[in-house]
Amino acid sequence: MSTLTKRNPEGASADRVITMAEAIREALAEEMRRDPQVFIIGEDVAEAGTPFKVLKGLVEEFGPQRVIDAPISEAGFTGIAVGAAMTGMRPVVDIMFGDFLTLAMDQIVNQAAKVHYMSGGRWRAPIVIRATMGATLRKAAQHSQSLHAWFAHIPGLKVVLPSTPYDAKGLLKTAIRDDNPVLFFENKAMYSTRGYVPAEEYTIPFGVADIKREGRDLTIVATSRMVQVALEAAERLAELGIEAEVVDPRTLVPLDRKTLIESAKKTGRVLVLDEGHQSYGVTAELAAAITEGAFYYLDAPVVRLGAMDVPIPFSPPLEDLTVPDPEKVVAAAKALCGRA
Amino acid sequence: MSTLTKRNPEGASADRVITMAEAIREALAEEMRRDPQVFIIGEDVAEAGTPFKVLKGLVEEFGPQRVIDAPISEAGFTGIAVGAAMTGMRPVVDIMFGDFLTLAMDQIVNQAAKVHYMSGGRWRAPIVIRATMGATLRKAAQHSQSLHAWFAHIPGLKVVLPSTPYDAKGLLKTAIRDDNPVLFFENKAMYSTRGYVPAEEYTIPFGVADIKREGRDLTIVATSRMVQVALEAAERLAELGIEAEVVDPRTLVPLDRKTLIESAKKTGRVLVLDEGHQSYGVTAELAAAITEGAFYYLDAPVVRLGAMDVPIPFSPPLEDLTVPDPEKVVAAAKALCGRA
Amino acid sequence: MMPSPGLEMRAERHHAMAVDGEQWLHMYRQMLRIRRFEEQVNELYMSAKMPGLAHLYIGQEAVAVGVCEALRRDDYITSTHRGHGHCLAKGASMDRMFAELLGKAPGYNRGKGGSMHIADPDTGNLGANAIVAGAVGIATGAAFSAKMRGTDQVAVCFFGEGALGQGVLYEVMNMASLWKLPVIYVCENNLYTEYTPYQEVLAGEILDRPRAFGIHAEAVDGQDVRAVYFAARRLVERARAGEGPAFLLCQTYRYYGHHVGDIDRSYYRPREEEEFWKKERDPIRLLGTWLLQERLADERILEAIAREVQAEVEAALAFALNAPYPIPDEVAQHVYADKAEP
Amino acid sequence: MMPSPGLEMRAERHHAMAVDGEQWLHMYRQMLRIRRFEEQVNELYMSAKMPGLAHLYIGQEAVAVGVCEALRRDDYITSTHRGHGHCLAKGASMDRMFAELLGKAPGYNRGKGGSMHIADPDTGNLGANAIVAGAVGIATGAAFSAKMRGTDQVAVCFFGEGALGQGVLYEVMNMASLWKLPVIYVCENNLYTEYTPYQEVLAGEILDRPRAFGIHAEAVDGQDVRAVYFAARRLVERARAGEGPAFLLCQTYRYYGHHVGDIDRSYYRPREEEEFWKKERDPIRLLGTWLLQERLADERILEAIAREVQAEVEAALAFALNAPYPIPDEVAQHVYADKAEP
Ligand SMILES: Cc1ncc(C[n+]2csc(CCOP(=O)(O)OP(=O)(O)O)c2C)c(N)n1
Ligand SMILES: Cc1ncc(C[n+]2csc(CCOP(=O)(O)OP(=O)(O)O)c2C)c(N)n1
Ligand SMILES: [Mg+2]
Ligand SMILES: [Mg+2]
Repeated sequence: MSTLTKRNPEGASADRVITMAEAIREALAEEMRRDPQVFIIGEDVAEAGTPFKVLKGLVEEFGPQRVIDAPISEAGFTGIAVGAAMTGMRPVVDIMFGDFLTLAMDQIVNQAAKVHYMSGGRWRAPIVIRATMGATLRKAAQHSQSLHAWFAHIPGLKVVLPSTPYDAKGLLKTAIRDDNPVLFFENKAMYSTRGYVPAEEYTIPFGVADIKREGRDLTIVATSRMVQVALEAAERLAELGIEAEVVDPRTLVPLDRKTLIESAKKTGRVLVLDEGHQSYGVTAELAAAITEGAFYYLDAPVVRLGAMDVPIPFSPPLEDLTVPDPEKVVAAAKALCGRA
Repeated sequence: MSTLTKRNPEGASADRVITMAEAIREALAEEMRRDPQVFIIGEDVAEAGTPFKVLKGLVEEFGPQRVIDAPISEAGFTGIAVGAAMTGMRPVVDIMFGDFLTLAMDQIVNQAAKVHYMSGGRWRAPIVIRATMGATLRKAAQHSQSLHAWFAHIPGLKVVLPSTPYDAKGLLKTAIRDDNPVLFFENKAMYSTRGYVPAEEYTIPFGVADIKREGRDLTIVATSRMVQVALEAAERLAELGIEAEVVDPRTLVPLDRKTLIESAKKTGRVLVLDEGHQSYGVTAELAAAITEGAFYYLDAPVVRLGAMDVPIPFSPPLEDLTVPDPEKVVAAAKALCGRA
Repeated sequence: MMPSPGLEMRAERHHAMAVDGEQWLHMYRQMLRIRRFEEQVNELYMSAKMPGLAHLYIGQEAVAVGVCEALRRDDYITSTHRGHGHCLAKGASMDRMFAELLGKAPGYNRGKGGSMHIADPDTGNLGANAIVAGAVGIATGAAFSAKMRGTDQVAVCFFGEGALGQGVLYEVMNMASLWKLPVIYVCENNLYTEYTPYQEVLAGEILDRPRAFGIHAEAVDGQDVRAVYFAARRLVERARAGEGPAFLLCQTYRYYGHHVGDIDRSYYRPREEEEFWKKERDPIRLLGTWLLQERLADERILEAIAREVQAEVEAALAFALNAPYPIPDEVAQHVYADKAEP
Repeated sequence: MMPSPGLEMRAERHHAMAVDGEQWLHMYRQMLRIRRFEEQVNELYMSAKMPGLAHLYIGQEAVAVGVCEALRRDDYITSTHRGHGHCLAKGASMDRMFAELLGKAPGYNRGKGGSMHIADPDTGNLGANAIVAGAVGIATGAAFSAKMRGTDQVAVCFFGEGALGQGVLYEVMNMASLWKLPVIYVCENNLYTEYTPYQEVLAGEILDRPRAFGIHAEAVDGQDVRAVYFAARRLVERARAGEGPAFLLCQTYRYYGHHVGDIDRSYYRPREEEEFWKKERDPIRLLGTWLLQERLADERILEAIAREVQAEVEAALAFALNAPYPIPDEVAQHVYADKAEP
């Protein structure tokens, strides 16, 4: 892992460097070739390849029977995917904007997440729900939310947040092969992010955090695009002589508490970053879990940086205030290290 | 507050003692008499008075125009309530089982919560959504969830969890007069819980935690029915010479961080109880907030006790394992106080 | 439109040929099994031997039996909060049903589901569902999958008329129609959605709704198991032949309360109404009378069936009462499926 | 069913009497204002002067104008992601609209909403909505509230045919019908839901859907502002008189892409189709030609209107470009309403 990680996200020129969108498309294509039960359903997924063009070319290879344009019925086609998953298929549901997950919550939370447990293990729902997340694209309050915390709170669901093309491809392949409902959150501000992705096939196991950068002075735990923000901040902190370790849990459920806690014990100072709203969000669980495991090693309380507790505004100068950026992270890290 | 609190939840016999259901009904009736804009909409709310009989008698006093039986359309009638609220009414929406909130998430989260902000303050949606929560009633996985953490995570919403008839009445009256969308969670296992409620009118402000029991050795922060569990545990701990302070935030949004932190500073040991699933739930935010504010006063990391991270099973012996009870709380408290 | 009774008759006649007396007797037995099973469930509740509540299907037996008799074992069904009848009619056995209702380990779902969540892959039962209309997506998805996998399985989606209030039903009917899925939506109109007469919460004509989505729809007398069976058989054959989805509206009535605890019902429906349906429209008595008239059975045979069913209920109940609860460790099992199990 | 064109004509004739040339000229100006406003929006995007995207309404102007002309200022509307036309037609001014689209402080919503969320209580605009069918509950609720408060206000709910995929629409239509609410559902069928021809995702006939819920429904040529106006006026009068909800299907077409960035459209719709609508079915040219024929205007008058509209656009744009952004503090304002404001 670590070598691959090192070359990540800026792959050595010799390596194969592709975008996040391409990595996701490759994962889908490879799994659809590998398993005829895998199919894609969502809005404008076929010819259009989604508004983000992530699925471009898939309908040409796999046909409209396996890349299915659905009506604007998030609850309906998610429910259909649950039934298909229970009866032998492996649906990959495309939710164009994560904000629309609000329309399919019953299907995801009351049906997919619980059917294995409620049936005493007799039915299972191997379904992957791909949804976008993330702000800063001037899409305003109903197209910019990062709602992954909701799903991490529901037993029966697994939750994945890739931060690099390499992770996105390996984790998506694992998600499609998993026998449980998996929420796979893609940051729409990262689709064109480039990174090293080997030509050879690989998968990445769930529940294994990845140390994106090693450091001794403080630990920055970050998810999705916030990992890139953390890495940028880490470079600037290095110039100030502060060596930050950047840890990416990669999957919120299952969560690799061990790796997070070990890093916290090593550095004694922890900053947690996530693009969801800060209150009652992912940063709270990560901070609590780390504090539980490393309390006696911490020099200071874990510092949390999530999105502001405000709906995402459209106005660019306001929107840019709402999510953590390298400046904010550097400032918080300096304060945490008594260098404010 | 404190005197009333002291007599709470077991009112001195001289006082007026009523059930949680009666307290809620009184709050609704008083506000409907006070403000003709207030109305109730939901399933079987009129003649039936809901399956829990909480609204019994209201249709007789206020008529079917203000106590409205709706079809089984949670998204639809919640959306209608949002539009009515924006145009001069004050709807109180009845969601029979909190599990059905999954069907109205778009209306609550993308519409009601955001309309004031998205419109630059020009529209407002004064709507109260009453929903039940809580397990242990043998209703299985789709009728036993406590999903309040989801709403506390969404800016624009206020979230209320009463733990006594007294609080329920005062907080519900405040909720109905509030100009924002308020989620009001009633624990269905507490409707027949009795407690002191004065005959005189009163309201309880949001964002003011209530110390249900004073103590010096540890702080137990608890919500909804877990407050009763905490008080029971506190009695047993007292017999062991451990004096627990029981603090009830009463509203998760706004949250009275100050009172929680002060109690934590005083006792140095904190246990957090909530009936929602533990991971990525309310206990995480409360633990993180307290740790941020009282880190240097804590003898040990904040201990969290939420519902197990499993769907609620039907089988009684299994269901009883899933939510915190006085035994579990006593054990956790003893361990926290080094008396395990 | 709904065919006139006359037409209905003619349409069915040649079908009738294909049904022998044994099969009618089997349906009689099936309806009686549901009736006796649930009377026992009610007793368990009344004697506080059963945890939680149950929604009794008594009075509606002809719908579950008539429809499921037209299905193969490998066809799918989804059920509702009022699901015991559907589960039994699709082939569930009483002992494991009772065990599930009591939260016992040998229950169909280890006691984890209970009355509202009985599911059984062996009989194609995708599960009862405690969310009104909560299974319409699952049933439509099962039909979608059958078509994709190239099997000729059919999926039946049972729901009460109250489910017509849930938007997701229209979302999936639209897709079932677009993609010609082998799914049959069986709407059991028992006149009440909980404690509210259905007309108070439903506008327009029920059959117009599926038709607006291009779905073939018909109504049938839900107390006449033969009518239900013939209609279901036609629609199932149609779906199996790739001719697409259908909607079957069954007019029926529940004898007991919305759930076992709903004793005083006078404020929402008149006693006389209940009496009328029980006396004049009972599906079991209607079939029994017809069997005697047609000489397909005599009193002796029907009494024998009754005795056998009673014995089955008693044995099944004893099994469940003596069965163990799941061990504590099971609470954390089955949250996630791993490739290993089952 | 939909009345035949002939009937339509006769039905409308006496209405026509009541409309004077001034009003038609006003509608001509309104349509032109929308057209020019949006052409400018497209330019702002092309020249990278506008943050984010916008969904242009050009080609559909007759629907917004024809419907809103039949409304009072205190009547309500809800709009969609393609909402500029509805907002302008209901009375919004261009300067504050441009300012909103640029995220500037004087925008209708302090720049916090942007193109997809323009809302304005002064003109009864409950808000554009970025969730497809996201406002159908709000519009129905506004009608519900009007009825409860005893005003005679009417609410109009605009949406594209893609919204027919959302179940909540059927939930609220059922209640609007049950409770006879003064709401009019205006469905703009522009043949595409994003990049998909609508027939690929819609089963059955659109008008059958509202009718299945007992809602009066008709179709009208959405390029003929006079036809839209007459139909809307009738339905609005009907609703105001307490005769309940209605559904108006408007056949129309969008000239530009799904959004300003959707330039290459050949893979989902033929160039010739676009050309046909622009040449043969343009709502502004259709009305202009009729005005000249009927001698209600001459070239001079129409040119004058064009000049005035152009000047209005330029002044409004200058205002917006020069306007300040909101100050940083505003990011945390308006999350919660307090009794004080506004
Ligand atoms: C989404 C949802 N809303 C409300 C309920 C509560 N509830 C359970 S059964 C029921 C009435 C259902 O009526 P119907 O569909 O006619 O079935 P019946 O009970 O008559 O068999 C209601 C409202 C629920 N289970 N799910
Ligand atoms: C619930 C929801 N799903 C998907 C989208 C993404 N989306 C935005 S516009 C659109 C197509 C809408 O088509 P239609 O209703 O016909 O309106 P038109 O764009 O043609 O005006 C889609 C799918 C959305 N905004 N909301
Ligand atoms: Mg019913
Ligand atoms: Mg369209």
